[in-house]
Amino acid sequence: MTTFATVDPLFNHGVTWAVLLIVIIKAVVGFAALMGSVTLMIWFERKAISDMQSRIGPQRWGPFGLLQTLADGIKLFFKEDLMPAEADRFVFKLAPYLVLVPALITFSIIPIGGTVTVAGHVIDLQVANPPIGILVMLAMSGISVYGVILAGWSSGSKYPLMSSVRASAQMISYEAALGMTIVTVVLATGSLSTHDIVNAQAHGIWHWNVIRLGIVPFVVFVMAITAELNRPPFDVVEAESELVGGFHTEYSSLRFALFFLAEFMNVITMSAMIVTLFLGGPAGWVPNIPHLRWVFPILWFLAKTTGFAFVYVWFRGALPRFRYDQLMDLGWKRLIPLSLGWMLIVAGFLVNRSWGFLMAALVLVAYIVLTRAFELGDGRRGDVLPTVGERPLPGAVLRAWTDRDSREEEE
Amino acid sequence: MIAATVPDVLVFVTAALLIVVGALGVLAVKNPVHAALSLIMTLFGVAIAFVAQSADFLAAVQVIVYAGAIVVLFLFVIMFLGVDRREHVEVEPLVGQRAFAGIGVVVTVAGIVTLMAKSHWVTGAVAVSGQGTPIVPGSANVREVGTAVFTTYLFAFEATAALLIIAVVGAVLLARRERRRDEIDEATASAAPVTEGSDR
Amino acid sequence: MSLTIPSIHYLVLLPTLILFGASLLLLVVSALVRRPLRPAAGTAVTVLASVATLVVTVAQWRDIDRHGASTTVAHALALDGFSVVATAVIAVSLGLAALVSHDWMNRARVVGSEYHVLALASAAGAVLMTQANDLIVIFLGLEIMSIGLYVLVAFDRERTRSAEAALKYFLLGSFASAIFVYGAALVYGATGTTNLSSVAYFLGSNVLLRPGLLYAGGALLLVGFAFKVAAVPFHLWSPDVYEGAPTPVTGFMAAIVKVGAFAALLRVLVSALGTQMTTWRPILWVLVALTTVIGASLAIVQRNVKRMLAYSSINHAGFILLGVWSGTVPGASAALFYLATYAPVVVASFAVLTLVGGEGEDRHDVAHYRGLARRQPWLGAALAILLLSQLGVPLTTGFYAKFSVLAAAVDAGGGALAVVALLGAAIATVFYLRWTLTLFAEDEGDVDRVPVPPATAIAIGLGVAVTVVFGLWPGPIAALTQHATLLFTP
Amino acid sequence: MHSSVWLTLLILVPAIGALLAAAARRREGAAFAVGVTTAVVELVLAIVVTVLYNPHVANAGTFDFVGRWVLAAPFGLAYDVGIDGISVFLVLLSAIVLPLALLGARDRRREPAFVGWLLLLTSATVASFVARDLLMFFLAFELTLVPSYFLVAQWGGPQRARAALKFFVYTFAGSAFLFVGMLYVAFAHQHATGGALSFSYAVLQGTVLPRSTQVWLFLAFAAAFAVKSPIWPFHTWSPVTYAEAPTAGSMELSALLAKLGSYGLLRFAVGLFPLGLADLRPWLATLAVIGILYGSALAAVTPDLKRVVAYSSLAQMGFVTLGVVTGSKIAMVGAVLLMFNHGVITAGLFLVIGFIERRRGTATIADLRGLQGPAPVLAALFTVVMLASIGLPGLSGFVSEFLVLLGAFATHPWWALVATLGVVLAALYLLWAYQRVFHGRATGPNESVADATHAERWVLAPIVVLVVVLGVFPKPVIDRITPSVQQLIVHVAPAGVSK
Amino acid sequence: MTVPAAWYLVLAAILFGIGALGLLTRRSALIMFMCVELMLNAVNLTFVTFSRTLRDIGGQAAVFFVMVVAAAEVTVGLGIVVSVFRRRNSTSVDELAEMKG
Repeated sequence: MTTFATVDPLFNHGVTWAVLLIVIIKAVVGFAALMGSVTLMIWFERKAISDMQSRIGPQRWGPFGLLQTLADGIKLFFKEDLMPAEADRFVFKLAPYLVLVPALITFSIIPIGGTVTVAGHVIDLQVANPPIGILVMLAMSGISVYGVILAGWSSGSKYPLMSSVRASAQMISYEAALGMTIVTVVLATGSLSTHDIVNAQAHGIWHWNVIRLGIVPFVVFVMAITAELNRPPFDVVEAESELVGGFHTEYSSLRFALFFLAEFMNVITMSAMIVTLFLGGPAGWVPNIPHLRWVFPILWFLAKTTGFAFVYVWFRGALPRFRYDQLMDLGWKRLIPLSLGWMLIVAGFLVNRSWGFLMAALVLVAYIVLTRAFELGDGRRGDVLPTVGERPLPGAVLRAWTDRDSREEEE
Repeated sequence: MIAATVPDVLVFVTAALLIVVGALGVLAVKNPVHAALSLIMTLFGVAIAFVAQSADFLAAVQVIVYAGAIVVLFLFVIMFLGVDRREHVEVEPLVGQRAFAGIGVVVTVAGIVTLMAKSHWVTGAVAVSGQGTPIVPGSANVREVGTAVFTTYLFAFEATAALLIIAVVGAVLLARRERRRDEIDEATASAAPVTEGSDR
Repeated sequence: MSLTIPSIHYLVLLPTLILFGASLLLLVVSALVRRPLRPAAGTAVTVLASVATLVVTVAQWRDIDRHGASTTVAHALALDGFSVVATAVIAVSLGLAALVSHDWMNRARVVGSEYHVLALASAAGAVLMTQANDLIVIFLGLEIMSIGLYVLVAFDRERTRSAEAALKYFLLGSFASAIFVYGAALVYGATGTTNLSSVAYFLGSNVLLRPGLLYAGGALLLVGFAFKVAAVPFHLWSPDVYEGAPTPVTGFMAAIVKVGAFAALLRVLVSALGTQMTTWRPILWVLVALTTVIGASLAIVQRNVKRMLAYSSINHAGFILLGVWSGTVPGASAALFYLATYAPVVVASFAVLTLVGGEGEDRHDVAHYRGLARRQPWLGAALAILLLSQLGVPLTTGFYAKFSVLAAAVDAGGGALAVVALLGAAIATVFYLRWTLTLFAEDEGDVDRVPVPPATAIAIGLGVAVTVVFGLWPGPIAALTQHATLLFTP
Repeated sequence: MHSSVWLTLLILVPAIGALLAAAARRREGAAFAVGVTTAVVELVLAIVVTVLYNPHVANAGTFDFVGRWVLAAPFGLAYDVGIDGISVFLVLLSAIVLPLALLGARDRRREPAFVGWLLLLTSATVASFVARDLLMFFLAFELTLVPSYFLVAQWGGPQRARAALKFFVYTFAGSAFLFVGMLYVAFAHQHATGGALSFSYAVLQGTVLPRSTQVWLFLAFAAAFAVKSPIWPFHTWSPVTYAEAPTAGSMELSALLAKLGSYGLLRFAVGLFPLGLADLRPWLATLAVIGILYGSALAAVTPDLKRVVAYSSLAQMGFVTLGVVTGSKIAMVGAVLLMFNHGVITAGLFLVIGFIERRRGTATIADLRGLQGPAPVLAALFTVVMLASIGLPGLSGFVSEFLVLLGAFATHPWWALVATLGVVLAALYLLWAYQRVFHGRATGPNESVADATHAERWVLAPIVVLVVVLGVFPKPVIDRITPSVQQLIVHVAPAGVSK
Repeated sequence: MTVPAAWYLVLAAILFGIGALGLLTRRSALIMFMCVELMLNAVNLTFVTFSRTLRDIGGQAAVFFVMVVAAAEVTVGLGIVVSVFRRRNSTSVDELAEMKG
């Protein structure tokens, strides 16, 4: 197994003022780029959804309505800041930042390109490359729960509270599956650093994790991350029909804008994360153009990320919302066993082939046992609504996995 | 030991402030949610202290496990039970118990610190067992921690499996709605024919 | 970089594997069958597992005979006579308690196998504690055992008190765990390792000029253990928990917690910190004195028999601590002898309490025992013998148990402490005798006979048989425990 | 040398009888029959042993019937029996008191249990008298507590539960010290010789201990024996327990269990720690004398007939203690003789009081009056036993008390002088009590008190015979006691005990 | 090089003390429970500090196990709290009035 340099090459020659400057510039550029893309993302989503629904969407402000988001922001900025009477003032004010900051921090570990050399300094095109890399993302997804849960609680209102409780349960549930798919990636790479992860996928499309690990971790990851973000079709947290506006019902003005901002920032960040973990990050075909070779990885990265951002929008446009119990069911009974089993199989194959098959056999046995147990468990629970047969998810593989038992019973 | 640089001291002070203020918050505030928030503050302080002592991996795990799961679970239960807006308090079960506890704890902590100081803080030989893997300062030590867990602490690691299983079984059992045999007989009698096609 | 996985001696692991495996088996099977499991299934598996464990301990004993004591899995576990005997005691307690629980579950109409799942896992944790040769492993064993017990204490869903007791037990238990592990951290700082053999080696080959850190760590470890075994003044949780827990659980808990915690305590104090004996002895002196005397004194004022037995068990903990105090090989084997003879007795005693307590556990007053021996001579006589054994009357194992710890203490120069402990025992006679006498008193006449289901009867019978047979003929157990010395003794 | 089988039988017969009695719960009177049969067999055995006993066995110290088997080596537990001139009469006493208690103080309430406990108590008592192993002695010594506790607590008077508990806790606490002291000696011996742990009396006698240690150990042993004996000021349990116990219980307690204390003091405390005794002698003698005076004084003023006997026992045991600790051979022989005589006398006294109590339902002196009229034979029997207790020359009490005082005068004249006062006081309080109970004019319920039945007369007859015979002709007894006492004194002689 | 180990050790001791104090004085079961977490964190900090000073990774591995235990304890502990709450609508230890210490 290759040993990766886990330390940022920038710091190879000690920390000087120049290095510090570069770090600051990286942070500022990263922040600015993210904010810029958020405005674009909001516009993009509105436009795309409009197209899917045969509407026109924003068009007044700027070319193709590009400045619509800015206008919305200005409007929100000048709106009255309401504080509910029953609210817990401090927590109420704190919550939006707890959502926003993790989204920003997560973005910092994403490698958006290769390396450039400026004035003798080798610069990774990512804001930071901590040795624990991908764990930062997990940590931040853990933190972002607080924003949601506290926002709902501190509002001092029933529906937001209910939404928070749902959110916390949902996020915890899906974090396990998320974590295990990441472990699969880390197992294959042998490093936690995002930099190393993309480097390991740099040698052609067959090395991309999406293919190398079998498609399963990728699919599970996409589903789990969608649930983490409370994006449709997992947006029971803000289900309008049940919970008014979700956890941020009581928020208004700038604080509301922060939630909004964070949501879209998260979409971008997580798209980028999927690209980094499974689709090779900035990897792609680089034409041999002098002095501009460094641009192409960035372009590849942007292209892939945009593609994924579109997938999210597509989900939103195309899929109906899950019911809460279905959502929990999916998380605990399908995704967690699936990702765990797959992780074991991958680990087995990493040792050698026979271990891999052994693991696969074990997982198969466990699967049969679990199916039986779940079936019985459903039977024992007299008072719970029956699960719905057709699950509105894209991807035949997943449907096959998740629906097998109900289909069997149909026969 | 090389003298600490200004940034190091700053990091320590930040961590210490976060830890102590957070801990005092848990100790003092009434509202359990606020206490949980204070707890998070302490947890972050500890995470910073971990990073400052080249335990990056543990810092990440600290945030993921403690902040990401444990405290969320706390909040979840607080909200689930709706105990957040009140704390039934202020009956002293034993006269002077709190003062007694306070004095006891202060004396104990002072005693421990004094004993540690008297023994110059650490007396163990450096890597005495020879089984542990040394720490490389400045790196994340993920590999080293992993190696230690799967060699020196292999058995402990396996025991954690048992621990977690028993904890999950226990928690499920505790939180489950109670049923007795007569109820279940009833339930299965009515549910048995339904199970066959219950998914519809 | 490649890992060298430490070699594993599976015979050492086997008791844990059997117990925990049985637990998992029950868990999986109960998930796979449509109807909830009858208690009989769980009981059968548990009893079989405990018997299997006993068989394995015989094999372990032979192995030790042949190859001597050893450690395995990177020295995390020790295989020595001590751990083998303690494991056997845990297995016996588990089996007896399972029999008692069986009838209790039938009576309380509890279904499912969770009870046995938890009991088996707890026992596995206790076994781990007896074998653990590393502070971290002790800690994990402690937690496995305790977590199972927390849930078992809350098992009775009919009584609020059961859950409240669990909460109290849990809070103080985790407090104790935290103290324990802080102690482990300080010992780690003082010696550079958490492995007990390494600690012993380090302390044996280096003289600590400034042992403050070690003292602090050792003291905290001791406090953690003192909480677990309910030594005065760390006993406050125990009466409430004993009272609140379902009675069969109380018996089980009283037996296995003591075995596990004392085994680990002995290993830590005698094996690892044996060189520091002059330091920890005075602390233990005070603990022993307080525990024996106060435990017995507070028992006298109780009316509830479960609380009474809780305090009595505190008193017994004091006596076992006396064996630990000796810090010698005879002391360790005396403590082990005490544990081995006390465990079946306490399980059987609580079995009788289970029967008399009745459904809903509202018949735990001493008055409810009035005339029991008249109505039901066998049950009454059994309880009388069990109580007299706990009192330490000659011709019961209780006497030899007290005898051996006292002998060890006197041998180690603790005559005064032995007298204090015996005075504690003298105080304890008050409530044992009062209770025994109540059994034989005239009853009011309109009291129903207590049903005695067969499984519980077997458990009680075995408990009584053990105390009487070995009370008349203590040689075998004594010889066994005497040969069961710790791996590293100073 | 005789076989130890005899002694084993002496221990086993009542134990087996107890089991049979307990098993005979169905049939009315069956248990009693079993009990009486056992008691008779036991008595025959005891007499045979007493007759066979050879006081001049040379090769085993002065012990006869010896035998030793190690039962549990790790504990140093051994079955080790043998008797000498000191214990042989105490064994006999146990065997004598048992049938008297059964026949004279029959209690029909839950008879199987009653008989069973009584037999078990005898077994344990005999076992402790014949034990030559310290641990075995201790075991038997402790085992006597359980049956006597149940006898008192279940068949006693209105305050029985408290009294029994008090008795148990006091004695148990006392034996705590004995136990620790015993362990200490055994370990001291083991460390000195390096052999196996042993509690054998013969072996431990050879242990050389420093003087201060001996003092402490003597104190530890004395604590247990002083409670049991009882010696002032450790006696507080005894009046209430004697008074509350059923007649059979009082008999056993005062006649036998009290002797266990003084026997233990003589055999083990004095025998093992002569240097300790040498240092503590004045103190112990003082306590004994205080006990004599205190017991006598309280016996005079106590309102209850049973308590009168209880306090008189305290005084009598004071004499025994005085005899034991003064160290003179004559006093020691006297003390041993007094143990036997007092056992017989006090059993007789309690029997008579039991008869009265059976008739009148009370033993309070104020309620009794003029019993001599309606019950002359009872009065006569009481008189004989009482006079023996007072120490009237020609009766057994006189011989033993005289020997004690004689010996004590030689070594401790002042103490002996004060103790003599006790003899006078005994005459005073007993005669006064007699006068209040038997003299005067019987009125009310006292008028119709029945005289002693034939059965009661036959039960008391052996006591009267013993009292008279031993008063006139104590020589065979003294002859058997003396060599053993001599042997003991030789052993402890270096400490300057012999005079 | 970072600040002396002593600073962290004292910090950990103080944290441990605050946790213990909270556990002994607070009456709300949930907060008492959080105080246990504080104490465990103090332990972790101590382990890591010693680990650095002793240059032995074992301390960090130990922290890993303490965290696992903390997680397991929380699971069961909160289960117990919920269970108590279901039976009686309170989690305040003082209200466990049926019990007398």
